[in-house]
Amino acid sequence: MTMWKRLQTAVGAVALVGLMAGGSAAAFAESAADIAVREAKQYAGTTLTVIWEAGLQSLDPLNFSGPKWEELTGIKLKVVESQVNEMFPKMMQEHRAKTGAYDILNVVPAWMGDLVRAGALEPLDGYVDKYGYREELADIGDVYRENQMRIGDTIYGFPDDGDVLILYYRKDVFEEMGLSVPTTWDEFYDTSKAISDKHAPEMYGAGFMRVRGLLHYFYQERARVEGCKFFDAESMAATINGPGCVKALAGIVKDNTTMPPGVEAWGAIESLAAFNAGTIAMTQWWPPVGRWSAGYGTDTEALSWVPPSVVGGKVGYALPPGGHPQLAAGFSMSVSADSKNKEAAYLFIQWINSKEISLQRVQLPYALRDPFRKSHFESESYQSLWPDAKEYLATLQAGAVTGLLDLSVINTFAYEDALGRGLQAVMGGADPQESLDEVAADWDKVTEKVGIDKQRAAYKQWASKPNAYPN
Amino acid sequence: MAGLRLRGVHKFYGKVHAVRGIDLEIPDQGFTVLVGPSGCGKSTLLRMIAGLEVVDEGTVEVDGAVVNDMRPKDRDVAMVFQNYALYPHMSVFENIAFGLRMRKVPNAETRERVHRAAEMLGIPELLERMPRQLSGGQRQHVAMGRALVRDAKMYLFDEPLSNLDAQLRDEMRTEIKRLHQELRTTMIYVTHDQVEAMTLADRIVLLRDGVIEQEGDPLELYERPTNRFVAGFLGSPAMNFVPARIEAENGGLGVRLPDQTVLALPEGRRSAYADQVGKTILIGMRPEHMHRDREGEQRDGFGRISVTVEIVEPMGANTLINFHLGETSILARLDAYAAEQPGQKLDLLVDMNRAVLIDPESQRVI
Amino acid sequence: MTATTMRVGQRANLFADRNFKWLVIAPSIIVLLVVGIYPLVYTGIVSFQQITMMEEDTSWAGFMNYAALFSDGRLWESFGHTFLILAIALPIELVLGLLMAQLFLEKLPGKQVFIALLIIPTVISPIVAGSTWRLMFDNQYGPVNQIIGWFAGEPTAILWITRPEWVYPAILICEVWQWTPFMFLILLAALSNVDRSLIEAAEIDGASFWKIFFRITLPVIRPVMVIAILIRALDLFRIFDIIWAMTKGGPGSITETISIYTYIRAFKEFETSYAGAIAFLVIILLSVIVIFALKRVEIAR
Amino acid sequence: MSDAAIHRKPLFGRTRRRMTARFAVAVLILIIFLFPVYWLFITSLKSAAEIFARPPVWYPAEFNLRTFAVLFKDGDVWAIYNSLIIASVSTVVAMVLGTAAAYSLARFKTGGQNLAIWIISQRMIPPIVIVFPVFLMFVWFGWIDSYVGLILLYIAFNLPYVIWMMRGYIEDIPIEVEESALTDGCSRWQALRKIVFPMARTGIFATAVFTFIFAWNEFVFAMILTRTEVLTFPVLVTHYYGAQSTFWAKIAALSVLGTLPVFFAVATLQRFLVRGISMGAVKG
Repeated sequence: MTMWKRLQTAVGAVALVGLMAGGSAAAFAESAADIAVREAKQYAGTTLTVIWEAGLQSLDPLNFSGPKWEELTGIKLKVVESQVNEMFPKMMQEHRAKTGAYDILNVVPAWMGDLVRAGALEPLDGYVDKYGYREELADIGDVYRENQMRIGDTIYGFPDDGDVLILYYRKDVFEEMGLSVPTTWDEFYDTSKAISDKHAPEMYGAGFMRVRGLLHYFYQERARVEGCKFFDAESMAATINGPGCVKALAGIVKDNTTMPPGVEAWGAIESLAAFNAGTIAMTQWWPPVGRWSAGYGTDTEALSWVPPSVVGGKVGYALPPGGHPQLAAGFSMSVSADSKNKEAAYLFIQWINSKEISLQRVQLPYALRDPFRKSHFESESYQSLWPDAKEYLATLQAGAVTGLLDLSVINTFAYEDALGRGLQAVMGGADPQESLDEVAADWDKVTEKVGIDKQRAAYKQWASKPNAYPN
Repeated sequence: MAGLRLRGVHKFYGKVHAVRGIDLEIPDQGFTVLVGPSGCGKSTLLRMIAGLEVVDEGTVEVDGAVVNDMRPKDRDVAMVFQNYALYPHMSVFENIAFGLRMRKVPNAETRERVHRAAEMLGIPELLERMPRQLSGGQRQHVAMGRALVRDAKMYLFDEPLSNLDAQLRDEMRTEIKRLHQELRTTMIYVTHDQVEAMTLADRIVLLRDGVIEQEGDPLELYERPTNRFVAGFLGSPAMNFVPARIEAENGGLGVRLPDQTVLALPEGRRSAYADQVGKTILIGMRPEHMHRDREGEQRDGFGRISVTVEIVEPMGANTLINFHLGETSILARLDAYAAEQPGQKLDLLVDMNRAVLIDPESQRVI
Repeated sequence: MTATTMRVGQRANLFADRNFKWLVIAPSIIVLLVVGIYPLVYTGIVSFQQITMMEEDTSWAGFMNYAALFSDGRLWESFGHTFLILAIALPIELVLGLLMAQLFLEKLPGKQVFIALLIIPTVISPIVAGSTWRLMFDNQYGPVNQIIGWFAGEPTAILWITRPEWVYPAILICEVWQWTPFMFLILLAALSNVDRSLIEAAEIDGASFWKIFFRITLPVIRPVMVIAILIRALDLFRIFDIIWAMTKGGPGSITETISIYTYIRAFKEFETSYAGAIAFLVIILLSVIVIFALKRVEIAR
Repeated sequence: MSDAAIHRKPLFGRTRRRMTARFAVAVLILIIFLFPVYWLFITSLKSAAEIFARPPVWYPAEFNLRTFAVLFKDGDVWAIYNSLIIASVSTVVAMVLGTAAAYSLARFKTGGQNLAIWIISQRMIPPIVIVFPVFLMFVWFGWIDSYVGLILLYIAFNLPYVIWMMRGYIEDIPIEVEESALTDGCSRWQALRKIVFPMARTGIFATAVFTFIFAWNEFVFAMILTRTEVLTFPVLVTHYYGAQSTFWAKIAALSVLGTLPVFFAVATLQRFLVRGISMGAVKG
């Protein structure tokens, strides 16, 4: 309700400013959101279609941003929900058939390169300048802005979700046992082992996601921290089986021994449930755990599925060991190259991504969009949502500087898939070195098929981003 | 009322030429039986008359008009099927009434006519039952009722009695004959059973392999078959065929059998075969045309054969005797009063007036 | 009826009767052609081109994609996985179904109720079936490990979906659970239709129960079993939904079936041409098997 | 299935004690087969705490219908409605077209054996290998995410089954019955309507139920050919598997809602279904 009021005030203020100053002279006083709304009004009566992850994610456009947008501009927003794994195939298949079925796309940064190369995304620089969004873009967290916004030098999407995997730990347990937050993975092992030795089976030192499709994020992070490089930048031979890489994977296997039995099968829900239930002392998760474990919004119907938290107020936030959290997945907002209403589509993503509106969105109790702007991290209203919220935001902000990007080259899926299979084999008991050798062989095959030169260019483009590797 | 006429009718089933140029006139109000061994095309012919089969060549004419492409429903025929084809989801009443309902006969009249038909067939108590609750004979009655209730131009019967046991079959045969005598409408009846054909028909059409072998009234076909097939088909037990040779004998003509016996031809028949002396033929003798020679009498027109009895089958009214003439096994039907024993020698008289002589080449009666 | 009116009617009927059989079957054939032919032609054409996610390169590639099939180990493994599931699930379903049918063959109180309830797994959507078994097999929150724990006397945490040695049992249990009732129902009907006098004759001849079962009953119900096996074999060859809901082909690629692998190549990697070659291979293989099997069934009709 | 046809000396004996033993085994089998269904059902009634309880809870403390209420309130049951429309309409149309075609095959052997085999073999192709070209084709026709598209597809998908089944049923009706109707004064169409269809009623029921179930449960086509308007229930079930969330209660609740219709259809029509399920192999 308060948000709604604030919004009304804002709109009222804009109207007032517009009245007083008149014409374009007022533009400097307008926020990006205001510009978007003003410009979008000429498209009133049209409908924009957006593809969004089904479930919680979609509640934002369905309950909040969609209705607001329509109220402000008269443009309807139609939300096509899709299971997250189906989003990429669906976007690609519609692009292949040139249907223009989706005007606005939610793009996971790792997919962006493939979508751009397939010609599915609209370059946004022209619009950014036309509608005065440069300034507000600068407010987006460095790591997202520098890494997840462009392919080459061209803007293809606005980072819209600060999906950084930070470490959550039980302050009370650490205090009781006199432990300090681990800063290296060796320390992590010792800490986790110490807690497990003392408290298992009631409580284990840690519990991480280990299932296929998720484990590779943790591995990508830790491998690079250990000095692993994905490819040899010149020959494009896969180096995913290098010493650092193997060390990281062996470390993961070793850490598992300090975690609850069966952790190898844990997905997002299992580690969330265990952490909230107080049966693990550490986990590495996306930002929502910070809110949910504190009980923020979990009394709402949308979050009724969240395993109830008994650890509210006892949760500490930190960067994971090594200090370079993975920016795992997350979403950017893009405009489809096949859209028949690109101007309006762009205006919507500018509006939704703007300082003003995004701040409201990341604070929605059911939100799965996590803070990604400097102004979010510094927002007083956000900092006051629960007692430790300030600390939480500070950690996210720190992660938004040092975080590491998901690998993104040509046919990213094939590489992720091969890596995922290899990692899963290791969770099933296979030898890390052998499995990674196989992954490397698979990668080389994919590279060869894509074309070594093409892939080298794509990889260089990715690797030249500041947060591709830790320095 | 010229009745039904078929001209040059052909039917093909793929490569099978089932009906091969039938020319036939069916007399009005008559009882015509199409008879022949299975696969002779008789049912096909009937179905073409009903309009259930397309006529591939030739014409079917009713009252002078070609009806080849007229639908069954417009031909005003009633038909009784071999398996009765009762509608399993309708009561007996509805089964019988169905044809009337399709012709939009008023309800009261329908009811009346159904009851009348049921009375006629002696099944009024079955009207409310469902077909699955009926015995075979009852179903047959219902099937008959379904046809009779109609006031059709023609009644068609497709082997209606073949699924009944012997006794019921005899009863129903009589019943059908009586019905025809009462109704005096055109009936066409298909059967493979020559007894039914003989007893029911005003006129028999004997078919084989899609062509008419012979047509005429029953006794004509029985007494004067035109070929071996007709001779062998009608009559039960079937006619015996024995290879023989025509020879001149004592100034007359005779037929020499394999056992060297010579059977003299009656005077009236001699002239017909005068130029055939020395010719090898088949002689056809019906079992009922052989008699015991009790007194050794010589009757004109009969020839004597001496045989050794092999098997004796007493049937009550008659006794069947089996013996050999040369290589051929022969059956004779004798009066029942004396009991022969196997192995017994016996003299038989053959009625040479009714024996048929057949050219083995052409299979035709000469 | 006069000759002239008859001739008019004649022509109309001639058309209707001579073409009636084609008229009534035409709509179905048209629908099947509309939906069936284009995909076939498209698949055939693209499989000779070089369309990938990046480039819609429609230039002629000859048999390049087909040649690549032979060196695609993952494809042949997926064939292997498919046949592995088929080879294990089908006999189990058949034998279990047969045993259950024997059990329910005789009078049993509430028989119809039993049958009505037993049929539920078969009519459930495979996606739901897979989801249900994911719940059941969850290593922490599922009842399967709990029950095993009771028998084992200690807590069990078998990683059904994650461990290569457990994932097949998990999938097979789900598959067998869903389709054994199907076999059961068919075989029960088949057994019920066996002519009792055959069994009695064999009994009089002094055959034991098992002799009767193997020498008389089985041969008599064989035609039905053949059809049932055929139906299930073809279903299993296409198996997708259950695996999709349970493992998506994991762990590793250890449970990737032909359908799952085709999906990955076609929709995850958008190797349109290559996926076209796989599709064509599958269609040809199936056509040969299906037509061969159907000819036999048709002849037996 | 008639008890009369049952032979006398089955595996499990015939004395009363054996009957009791057989009954016990039957109950055990039933429990094993229905337990997953039970688990699905109670999961739909559990609270989050109970779903994530260790050890697992076998019955919820209270039967809370909140998840069902949420499905109704959020309009997720719309997917059930979609499934209902699509499955019903496609079933009716497939039955009409298929029965007509089956009649032609059964009575006239139209096109010979090869046509019959071609038709049934259309059903055997895995959906996944043809779904992309179907998608492209449907884009041209504007059928993506529309009732028309999915209905047409399911008609095509189910036609071979309907034709195959109905051909068997029609072949079992003696042709003379129909001919009798023709000579009794029916047109061909009247003979179909008054005689053939009523006589094939059992077959029509059984075939229609399975056609309905196939359409109801179908996943691959529905996943790829819909966007949002005509989402069917199996696809919506998969939506509850999120990247950072898994709505087990919703998965279970929607599954229960989506299973109820087919269960009731099958339970009421059970005795007709044996032949349907076996594609005509058993003339039950």
